[in-house]
Amino acid sequence: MYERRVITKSEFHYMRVSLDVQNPAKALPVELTNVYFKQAVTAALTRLFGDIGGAMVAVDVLKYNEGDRSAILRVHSHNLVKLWSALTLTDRYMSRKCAFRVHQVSPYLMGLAVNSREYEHT
Amino acid sequence: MSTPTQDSAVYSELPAGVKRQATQLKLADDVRDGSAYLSSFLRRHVAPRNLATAAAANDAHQVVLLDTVVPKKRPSSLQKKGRRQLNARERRGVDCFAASTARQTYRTHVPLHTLWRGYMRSLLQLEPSRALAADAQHRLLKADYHGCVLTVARSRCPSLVGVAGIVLQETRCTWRLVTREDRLVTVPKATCVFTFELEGHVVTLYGKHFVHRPADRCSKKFKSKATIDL
Amino acid sequence: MAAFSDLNILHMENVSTKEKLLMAIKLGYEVVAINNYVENVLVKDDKGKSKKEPSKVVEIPAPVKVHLTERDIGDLKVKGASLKQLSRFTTVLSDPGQWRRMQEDDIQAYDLLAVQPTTEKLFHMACTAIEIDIITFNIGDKLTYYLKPAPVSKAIERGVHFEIVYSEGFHSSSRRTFIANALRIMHVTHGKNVIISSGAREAMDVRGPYDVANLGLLIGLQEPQSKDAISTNSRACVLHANTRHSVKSVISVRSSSELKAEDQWTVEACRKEASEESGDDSSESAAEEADSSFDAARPESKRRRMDGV
Amino acid sequence: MAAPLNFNSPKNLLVFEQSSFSNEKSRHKTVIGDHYFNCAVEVCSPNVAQIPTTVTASLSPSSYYIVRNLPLSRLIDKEFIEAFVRNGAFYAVSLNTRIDVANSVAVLPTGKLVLSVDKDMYETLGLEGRRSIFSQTRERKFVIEVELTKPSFTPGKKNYERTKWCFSERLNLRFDFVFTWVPHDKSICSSSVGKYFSGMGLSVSSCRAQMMSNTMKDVCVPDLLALNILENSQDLFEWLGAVSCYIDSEEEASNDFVSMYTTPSPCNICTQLTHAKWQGFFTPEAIAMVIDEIRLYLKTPDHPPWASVTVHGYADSPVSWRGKEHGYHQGGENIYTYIVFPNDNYWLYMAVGSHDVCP
Repeated sequence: MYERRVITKSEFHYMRVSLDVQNPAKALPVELTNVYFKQAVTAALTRLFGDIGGAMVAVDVLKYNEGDRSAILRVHSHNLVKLWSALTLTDRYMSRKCAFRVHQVSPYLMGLAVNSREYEHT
Repeated sequence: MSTPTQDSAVYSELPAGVKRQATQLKLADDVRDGSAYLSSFLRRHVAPRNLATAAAANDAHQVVLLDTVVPKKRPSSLQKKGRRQLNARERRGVDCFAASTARQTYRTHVPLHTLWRGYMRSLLQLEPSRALAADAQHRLLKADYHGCVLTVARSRCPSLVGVAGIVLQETRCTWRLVTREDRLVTVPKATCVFTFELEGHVVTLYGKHFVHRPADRCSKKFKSKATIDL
Repeated sequence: MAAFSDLNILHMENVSTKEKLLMAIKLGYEVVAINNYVENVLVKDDKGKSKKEPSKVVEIPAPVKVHLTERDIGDLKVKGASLKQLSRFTTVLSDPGQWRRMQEDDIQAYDLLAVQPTTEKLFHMACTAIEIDIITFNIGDKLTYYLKPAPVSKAIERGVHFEIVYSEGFHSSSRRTFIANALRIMHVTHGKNVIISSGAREAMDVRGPYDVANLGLLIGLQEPQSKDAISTNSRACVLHANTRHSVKSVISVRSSSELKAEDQWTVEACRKEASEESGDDSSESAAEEADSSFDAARPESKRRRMDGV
Repeated sequence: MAAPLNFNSPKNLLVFEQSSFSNEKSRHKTVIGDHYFNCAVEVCSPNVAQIPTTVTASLSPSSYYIVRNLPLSRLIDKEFIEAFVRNGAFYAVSLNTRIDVANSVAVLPTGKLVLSVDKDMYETLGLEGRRSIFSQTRERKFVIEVELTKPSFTPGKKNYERTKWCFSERLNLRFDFVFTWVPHDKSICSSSVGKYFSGMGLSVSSCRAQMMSNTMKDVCVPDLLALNILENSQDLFEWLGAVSCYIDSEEEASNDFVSMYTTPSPCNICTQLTHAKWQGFFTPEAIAMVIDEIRLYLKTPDHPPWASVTVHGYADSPVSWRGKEHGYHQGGENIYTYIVFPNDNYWLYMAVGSHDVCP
């Protein structure tokens, strides 16, 4: 009962991103909940690809942490470039200077569990 | 035709004694008469095709060569003078530039290096404390490097990195260095970057753009290239 | 692959350059060029007709180098990297005479030279003739000329790089032209000799290297090419600048004191010989004498020997 | 000149294997043993309150060391090779270097020193290597391998002297290493390598694996026995990832706008799901021990229906499985996951990113 399958194309890609805001001490006009975060991502897509092009990129916010405004996003593999570049070309959120920082990108959700580059050995 | 052979008997007279006794010896008339003998000789020895053309030519009183004659080479003008240059293949065969690999030692070439340092010093008007003038740097392009201690600082072939020695010979594409281990190494110019030090100046030589015969280098106009990267 | 580099951190009067550098360090860049942008190196008089009249000399700011303390780069040190700062000078090329001005020492003191041609003729000149490292575009505005393949391939051959400044893509007004222009550049260069840089006006404008590499995919680069655009190509660009500073790209001369500790081995063989020589004084002076008589004849005699038998 | 509307993501490989530990041809030993540099281990199991102490015991005491600014020439000292590389399994991988931009070094337990160097370093270092398989078209990275344990690699021999000269003259060849040593002779303390390095005046610090444990109550867990695994293997791996990233699918799924993610069906509610994560530096021996402990644990009465063990490799290690080359493109994943069942069957996932060979 030995079985081996090789899957060469993973269906989704996962990203660990956070939203960096200028002067983080100053509060944003709204509290950035997961709904607002998702909206910010969608807005970034619409701004770059238009209403239709943006809507064709389905993004899931799998996890959101309000404390450091970080999230894990899931996107179809063929839309990864679109989503990523939309996030890169976003510089404003609610008329505040901001930037999406992409910490990790992986074709496996498991890959985001550990980041050996950032782990501090103690 | 000084020595008569069997064939050339055609053209010579029979000895007088023989002629006198011709009737006693029962010699045929045609032997005595050269033309008759000649025609029978030709019939026997020359291909019939050639004979036909010869006959036609004979009628027209033309000269025809019955044999293939290789014209003798005229002596060349150089040989006349008594000296000539070797052609490329001969020159290669002589191999007069090949430094023999066995007998080169580093020690014997140290004086060459000392000489070269002096040459460089006067060529560039070196002063340790001052930066090298721009024209002195340009003179480096045309300088003679025999006797320089070159080190391969980087190379596409990692085994060459670190090879250092006195330049014994420069060819278009290579240096021949004698190392401290008394080894004669041929290092390609094109894939290496070389360094040497001169009185407090470190000179880096990008071999990729130095692929010229040393003799041509003197008169060559160097042009800037895209990159010094290997 | 070479280190991640951002060859366009704009130096501005009122914004701290240091802050931008720290952001670049934080994001993982190891080579950064601080860009001084001077609109015009020649200021013409109002009349500007008589060409013979010497034009007013424009003050060129000295290359900027930001002093970073150990504490500032501590973040980077942890990652085992170091920051290399370069200086870059950018100007708008609107007159062929500007190139003469750019050859003067105060501009040549910069590590990297970049121009932004305004017409097709000047673009042709920048690609084929003048010794610069980077051709940049006002990528947020519509290009007024057509990028011809012939000068572009000549520029690629000469090692001149084309720059795409991604911070122009931030604003919705210029984003459309940014993408259109970037695609035009990609189309004509086939992704060769393209560098992507930030052109950051503020620290928040700098994006991480992997983000920028992905942006390269958006504007039509292949996977390996897009990473090259921020690493290998930038390295080639810096090397091209070094080539410019060498003597005919064959020889470069430095003072021994500038030699880094890790490169000392490259001159060791030479030093050993020199020290042995100076140790033996008598032989040296003898050699000196021999030289003076030998000098003039030497290269000549060599040449004769080389030429033939 | 239109922009391409579809972008291909870089290729990646997920290998799924289904076999049994009792199967003679099962490769589980080599999969674990040939994956040398492991930076994290995760254990996950439903219906248990906590991870069995036997498992914890086999991972926690393993201490490892970090040495700062170690010159590479120290790694080829004859004394060092004789004392440590030959007499045990020495695992070392360079820390704080990004393999895609700079150089990366590792010492494999087989006694091989592997350097993954960039073009600049390769051209000045002076050691023969080969072009990296991930940059065949343009020269970007090169791989150099030095066999430390070869009998001919000894002072006086040409190759040794050359390597020694190359490493000691290049003063910038200093790396931070994370290392550990498993001696063949159990009576020797594994900390002696640390002492050896600190005796040279290098800064060596001893580190311990950090453990994080988390128990989720009343969660939806896929029913693995009812799942058609060959068709849904990706979904299950995604779900395991979600557990590892502490994604609470119930909470996020409450809002369709935010996320469409759901737990693969069929699933049933488990009272608790325990997940533990150790981060640090683990030898394959320790991992093999964990798997053995898990197998034993699953044979005890009131055992859980299954347990999973996930091992993450170092993203910047120059090798992944069997000393095969490894790289980093957008990520440097080299992960494997065992899902172990009480009847000794196992499911194995091996996941690698775009710059890696098929495991």
